[in-house]
Amino acid sequence: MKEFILYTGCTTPVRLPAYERAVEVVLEKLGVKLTTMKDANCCGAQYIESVNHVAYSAMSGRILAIAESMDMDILAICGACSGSLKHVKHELDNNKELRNEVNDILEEEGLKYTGTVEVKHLLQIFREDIGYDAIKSAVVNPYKDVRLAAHYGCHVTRPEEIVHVDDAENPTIIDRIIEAVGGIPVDYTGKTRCCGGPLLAMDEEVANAIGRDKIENIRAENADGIVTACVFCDIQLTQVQFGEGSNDKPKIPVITLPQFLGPAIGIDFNSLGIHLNKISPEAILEAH
Amino acid sequence: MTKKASSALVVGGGVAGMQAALDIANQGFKVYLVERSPSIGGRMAMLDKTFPTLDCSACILTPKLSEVSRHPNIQLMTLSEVGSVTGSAGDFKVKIRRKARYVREDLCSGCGDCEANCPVEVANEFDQGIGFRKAIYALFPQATPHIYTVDKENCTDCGRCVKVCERNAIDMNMKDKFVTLDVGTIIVATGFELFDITQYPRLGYGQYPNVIHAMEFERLINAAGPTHGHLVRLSDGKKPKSIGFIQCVGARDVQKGVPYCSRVCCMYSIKNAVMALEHDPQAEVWVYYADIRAFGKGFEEFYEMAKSRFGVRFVRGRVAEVMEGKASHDLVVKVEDTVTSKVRLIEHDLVVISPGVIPSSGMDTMAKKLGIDQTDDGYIEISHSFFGPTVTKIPGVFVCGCADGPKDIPDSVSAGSAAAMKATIILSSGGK
Amino acid sequence: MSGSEEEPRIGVFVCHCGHNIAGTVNVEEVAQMASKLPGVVFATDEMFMCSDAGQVLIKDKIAEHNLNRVVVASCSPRMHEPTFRRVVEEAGLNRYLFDQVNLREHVSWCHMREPEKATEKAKDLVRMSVARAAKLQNLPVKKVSVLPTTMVVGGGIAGLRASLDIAERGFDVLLIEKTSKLGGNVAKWTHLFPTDESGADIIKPLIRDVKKHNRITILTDSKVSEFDGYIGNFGVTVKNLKTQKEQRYEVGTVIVTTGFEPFKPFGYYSYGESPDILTLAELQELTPSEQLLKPSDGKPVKKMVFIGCVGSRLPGVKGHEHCSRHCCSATAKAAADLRDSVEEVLVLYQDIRTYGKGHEEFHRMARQKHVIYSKFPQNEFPQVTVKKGKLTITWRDVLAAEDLSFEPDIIVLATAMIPPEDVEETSHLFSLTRSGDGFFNPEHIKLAPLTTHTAGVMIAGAAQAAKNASEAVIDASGAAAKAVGLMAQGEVEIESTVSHVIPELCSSCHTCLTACPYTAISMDETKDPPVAFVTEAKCHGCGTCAAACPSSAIVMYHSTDDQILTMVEAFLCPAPEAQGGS
Amino acid sequence: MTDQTKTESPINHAPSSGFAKEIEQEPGGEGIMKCIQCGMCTASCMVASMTERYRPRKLIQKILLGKREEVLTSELPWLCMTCKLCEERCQEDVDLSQIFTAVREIAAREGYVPPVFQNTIEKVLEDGWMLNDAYTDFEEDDRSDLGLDPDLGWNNEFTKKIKKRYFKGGDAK
Repeated sequence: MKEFILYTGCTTPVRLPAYERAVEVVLEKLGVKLTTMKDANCCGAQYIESVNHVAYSAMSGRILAIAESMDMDILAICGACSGSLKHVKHELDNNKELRNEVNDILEEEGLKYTGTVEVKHLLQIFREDIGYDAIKSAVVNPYKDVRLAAHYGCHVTRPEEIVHVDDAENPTIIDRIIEAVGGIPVDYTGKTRCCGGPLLAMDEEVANAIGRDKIENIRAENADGIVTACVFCDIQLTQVQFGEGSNDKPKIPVITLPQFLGPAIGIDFNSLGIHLNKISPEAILEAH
Repeated sequence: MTKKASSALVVGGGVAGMQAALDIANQGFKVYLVERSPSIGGRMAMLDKTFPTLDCSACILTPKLSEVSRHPNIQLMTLSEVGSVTGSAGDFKVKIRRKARYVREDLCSGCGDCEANCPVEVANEFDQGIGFRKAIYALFPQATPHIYTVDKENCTDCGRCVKVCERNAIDMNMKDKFVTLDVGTIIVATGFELFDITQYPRLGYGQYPNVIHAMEFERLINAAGPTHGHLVRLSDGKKPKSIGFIQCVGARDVQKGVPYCSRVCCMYSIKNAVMALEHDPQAEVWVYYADIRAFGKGFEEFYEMAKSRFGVRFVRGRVAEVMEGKASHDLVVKVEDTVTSKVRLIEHDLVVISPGVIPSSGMDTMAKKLGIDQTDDGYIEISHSFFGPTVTKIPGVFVCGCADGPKDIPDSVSAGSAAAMKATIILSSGGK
Repeated sequence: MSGSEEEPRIGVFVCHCGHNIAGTVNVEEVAQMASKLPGVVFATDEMFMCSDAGQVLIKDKIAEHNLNRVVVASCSPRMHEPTFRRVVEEAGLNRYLFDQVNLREHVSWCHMREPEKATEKAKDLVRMSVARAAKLQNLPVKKVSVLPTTMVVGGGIAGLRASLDIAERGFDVLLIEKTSKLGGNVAKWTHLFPTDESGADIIKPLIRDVKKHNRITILTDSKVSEFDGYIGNFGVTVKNLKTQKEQRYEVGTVIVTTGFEPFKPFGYYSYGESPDILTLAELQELTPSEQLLKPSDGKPVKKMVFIGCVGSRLPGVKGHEHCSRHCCSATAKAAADLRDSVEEVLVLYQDIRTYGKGHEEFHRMARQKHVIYSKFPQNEFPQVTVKKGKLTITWRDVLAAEDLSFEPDIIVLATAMIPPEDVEETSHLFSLTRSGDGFFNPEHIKLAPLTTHTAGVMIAGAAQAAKNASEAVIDASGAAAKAVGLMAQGEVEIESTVSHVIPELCSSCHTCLTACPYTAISMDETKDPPVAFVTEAKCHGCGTCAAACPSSAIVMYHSTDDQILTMVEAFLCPAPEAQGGS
Repeated sequence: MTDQTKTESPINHAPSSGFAKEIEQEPGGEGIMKCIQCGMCTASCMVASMTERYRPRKLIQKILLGKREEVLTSELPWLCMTCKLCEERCQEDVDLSQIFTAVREIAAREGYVPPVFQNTIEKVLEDGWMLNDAYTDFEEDDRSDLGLDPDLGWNNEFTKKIKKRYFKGGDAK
């Protein structure tokens, strides 16, 4: 049985606990064991990253080092976290100076980065460690006639040569999983574009305009729902459908990948925290 | 010294190879011209018009084709490929595989009765798969030699062509033949291929029916092409009122492994833009570029004319995305006009991508057989840009045309003549 | 004139040219009409007359109906007249018994939108051609021998290369250079951008080999002062510019490699107002040193600016509309190299045309070394001012939308390649035409870039258009191949469609001599009074003389008055259909 | 800038490669010189499609021209979402988001950090993670209902250490 250490990141546990839970139950059902990382810290994405490269490297470095100390590969379910951890791992592996600096700080708590652990994003677990066939065969009640638009998340898939998750210009993992469980994956304009989330701090108006633009592109293909693989994207694509600037058109449910996958492999809504979703996806999840 | 082989081998029957063959033959030496397709003519035969004079490509090429095929000193070997090569300057032994044509070259008169009676229709590679041809076919009307060829993969062996052929030229049991040539010198003129633009999913080629590439456009506007020269959209047969040309795709792209400039895309696109307006003066035609490279004789003047007289609109900016309206199949191009810093969404009925030029397939094996070097880009390495621009590291082996890098037609022709000059020096001195 | 007196049996072949003609002109109808014309025994239409199938058709029909005249109604004779002449010849007819009608350029392409009228015009033209065909006459096919010597005019890199190739191939070369040194522009350049070599490194070995080759005769300080004769047999007078002595030579072929001259941009960017404003060519001529020094005070250059397209790409400015091709790559390499010793290097440009092999790498290297590239607006050129020897340049950077100014130590102007000042002389001497860029026109810009409309005279290198040295070398070898081709064959066919003076009618007025653009006519002094006569190999058959002759003493073979007037007649009064048919 | 200053020389900026060199020395800034200004980035950028004021290509050119003050004191480098769509497409392989990160780092050293960023940075360095004060009983209940551990057990010692070591006195200077 494969085992990973789950790094939840700051946002999922607070803003989207259902996602965290869904990951646990779905992966368990598909034969992947998880241990949640404790005594962790923020990966430093975006904020620390922007102002001090070494500090940023140290923060992500510590997370990598903790995983090493427990001798487990890391599962990241947030785009920003997986992006940071992979990026910093790449740098620590290729920049001796930086690694020494980081290890110098880590030493005080008996931690050390040597580069033995891998960082994987949820999508990789599905493709590499579980596989589409295993998912197919796990399906007990496949979906029928539901059209779903996949949103992958920028930091999940880019830069391709560092994160190694999927084809950055033409990603397919989520779509193939949607297919595997009987849904209809729909293509839409600007599939690989950003949700706007990262700009919320600097310019909420533009950030939301970007998010709404994506929603409208998805609506244009008459999708019933949106499947995500990043907590920030999920929250952003949900919240832009509320409040000012959002039109009165019907809201499109935004569902995290495990929440969508769960019901098809026989997991009940409660264990997936479906009731916590801001735009109810039940109509979709009941379409069998 | 003993006189050695006084004949030459030219590999590749495109415009460069033909020119090289002619210039050697005109000096009285024997030339074997080996071409892997059923006809000589190369890429130029597929083009509609040529820049900067808008000459009809086939029309100016045909005399060369017949000149080559009728030259007493040139022996054409079409549907043929180079095998092993041994020996040295003045005395090479080259094995040639002559693929079975299933039609006797000595008997076929090119009358076309067989084609008329063939029931099998397959996509016509000469028309870039837009039009159809039969399973027994001639590549194009002026195909040289004008001898039919059976496409065994698609032939159903129904036997109709065999029956109707009055000269009994069709022989379905024909086998590949191997011949060994003694030649004093070898000229490589294997030409180029177009970059596979499906590697740019963001531009929609292969997903959107109205995104085509330049060579497809050439066939679409060609009077002898699949649409008889009517420029229409493949999705609905409508005349495009707005056309966008996208430059530097598969060229000047470090990330896609083609860091070099393809040299011809700017001009052939300007030419195609002008032709589009010739077909429909009311149309809107746009060209999206990073630099316009109109560097040859008369090119800049042609570019200027395209702007001022024809009203082709040029936008300095590389296109990031092509989007499609699912129902209408109309297209929208997303680009920054870098001169005004405006992000523009421009609607088109038709988008034509200008693919860059890459070495022809099989270049690697060809280079190995001959023992010559290749550049990082995969083209044939020349010995020195001043002392030997057509010379390879193997004495007696020369290169011309696009085999050593992208070139336009006049540059390929000059290089063909230059390679011929070097080759005949070898021949006249018996390899010294 | 046997073979052409007999009853005309004319075959008419109307070409579809795919849909080029048939898409507009009703070709079946035209062929129909033609079949009823007097003298026509066969008429048909065919998809592509120029294709093998079409050519075979002509031959078959000549045999079948024993035709003695052939009319092909297709495209411009410019391309395919030779093709069809060859075809009828192979079928046993004299090549001059063929006539071609241009239904494509003259009808279908220019009347696309009015098919009916186009078809009528097509019929008129075919009718006229058939009438003319009936009057066509056999003409002899003439050959002249080719002397095994090539004269190469210009001792630059192209001339040297061509000379050496021809000599190594076993033919004699007469190399003419107007200056006292071989090597041309390349030799002057201490740094031959965009390469790493110095001009000398490139040119010295070439000059050495040329000098020691016993088949090459070198005449420096010399110019061609007279040029006559014809393909295979040219007479040349070469004048030594020092001694003023003249000497005659006989050559079979000529290669013109007179090259270019770097434009001196007076009136552009304050050129001439300061020694620190120089052209790229002048920069390349500076004696190389660790540190680039200011021409004015010899102090090291700390800041410099390159400006591109100076005197190039200027719409409406005669002789300066063309792109000079070599400058972008040369500038990129120069900027990159100099950046090592110069603190700040700017390149002000319009487009960056680093098209050649390895040139994009120079461009990248320059940027990598912190050369600053700044694009200026198309119609708003940078302003250069010189105050007390101090240079200031102000311009707008289009891409950052910023107004900028800079105070460089030197400014380098990448100026146009233009023809040498004596180009006009050269073009008259060899009857070469020139294009807008001022350089010589090739015979065909796509497929015959090295030959010219003067048979036996080739062009190579920058004589043909702006080019870099490597491209000039390729041209040179190519042109050499053309010359050798002629000399190896030993003899060459010449046109018989030439003018002929009927001595009895000539009034010795010399009008034709002045009228002839090819100096093909001269006076036969052996006659009394002297009468004009035509050197056929030089005559292009333009007919100017025949038209000019006040005593109608000149006949244009293949375009006789009779042949022309029957066409007019056929147009004005169409023969009644009844008369037609067999 | 007044019109008079736009055209006449003395006030005009004098190009300099200094700023680009400085950025090249920062981690991530190495590729700055590769840009040929083709506009692929701007055309790919969603921020640029939604607001006129941000043009990544133009920002790069300002850097290449050496407009240090203007760039460091402006909000522009902070408008990049680091979505890296442009990097995926750039035909000269320029990593814009990393370049802008390098610019931000220089700006930070000189005290030009947008307040919103500054606040979050302070929080993270204090609490060890981002959402400390957003984590209320509500969320705790949700987690318990889902069978998740309500105690998130974040470590806040390490970031304090980081703050001391890399952020003199705590602000980003």
